[in-house]
Amino acid sequence: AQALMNSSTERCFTKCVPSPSSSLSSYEQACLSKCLDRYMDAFNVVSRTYMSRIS
Amino acid sequence: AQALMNSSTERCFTKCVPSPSSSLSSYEQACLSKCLDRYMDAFNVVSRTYMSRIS
Amino acid sequence: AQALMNSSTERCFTKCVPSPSSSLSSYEQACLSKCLDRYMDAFNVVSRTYMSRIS
Amino acid sequence: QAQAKLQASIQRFTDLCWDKCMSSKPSTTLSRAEESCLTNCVERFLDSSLHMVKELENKRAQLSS
Amino acid sequence: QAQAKLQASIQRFTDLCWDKCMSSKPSTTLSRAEESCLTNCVERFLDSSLHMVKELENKRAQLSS
Amino acid sequence: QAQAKLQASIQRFTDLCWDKCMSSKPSTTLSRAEESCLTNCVERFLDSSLHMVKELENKRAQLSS
Repeated sequence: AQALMNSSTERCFTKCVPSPSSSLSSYEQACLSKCLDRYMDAFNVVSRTYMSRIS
Repeated sequence: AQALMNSSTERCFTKCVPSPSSSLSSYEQACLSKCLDRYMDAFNVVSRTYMSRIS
Repeated sequence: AQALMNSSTERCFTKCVPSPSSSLSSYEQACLSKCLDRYMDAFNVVSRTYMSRIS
Repeated sequence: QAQAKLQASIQRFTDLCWDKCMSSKPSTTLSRAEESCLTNCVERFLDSSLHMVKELENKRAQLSS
Repeated sequence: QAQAKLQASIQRFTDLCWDKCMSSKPSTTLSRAEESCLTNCVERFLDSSLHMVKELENKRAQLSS
Repeated sequence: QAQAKLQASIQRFTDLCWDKCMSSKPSTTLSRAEESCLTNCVERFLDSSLHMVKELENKRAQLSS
């Protein structure tokens, strides 16, 4: 789970906080929350597709 | 050889299959074959150059 | 220190030697020296900021 | 340990296909287009990988014959 | 070993923020703008990381209740 | 183990120089331009690496003198 958190945090930070300022805005926070949800969705789709191929 | 296959597959997939569809076209397959050949060429040139420097 | 050298060399080579020719020019060498200094500065700023957050 | 390797592969495919398939601003739900892009991306990556391994084996067979 | 992990994190943040903050041609000294960008980049990355861990914990709590 | 480290270095240089030197569509043979770009890329990378290590040692020598 550590690798998953590292990877999703880096990708979502890049997408949602392009110019870091002195604090996280509520807009940036909402973007991070949605981005995490989408990363988990993507992980699940990829996982399901891969498992059905190798089984 | 595992690292070499992982790395060449990622690079050739990116070059040859920019928009993955429901199957690999024969054009994409031919591109992958050529790309693998060129990756092996590049690996050999790099290897030769590096070995002659450190020997 | 190995990881630090690998990472700074890759980043500074990319910045300072975009088209490698038959030798390193003195301009490229000066660029590499400055780039290494800036990488060390960046490492120190990041280190200081991170340490003050987690302590 | 096989479990860890499996997890690492899924992680690697997720990162590769995330960059190819996901829109620049995260949407409220996963769109149909994003989902089918992710599925095709994993499937075609595995096809590409198999294709390249087969090529390599052909080459080895030719060299040793 | 904790020391090695700490070093690896600082390395990772340096690379991430280097790409975001440093001008394309290396300057003779670190500029004020580059320094404050690096500081904000690390601080906001850690904020983002905490925010996402908290979100994940909320989700787990909802699932198990 | 020295063998594994050597392989890893060659792999790393191949990836770095692949991105710099190879045309976007793979050609039928390695062109002269691609080959000389690859050679120069490895040679100059090693020069750059040596240059930076030397700089670092100079700095350490100054600090301890």
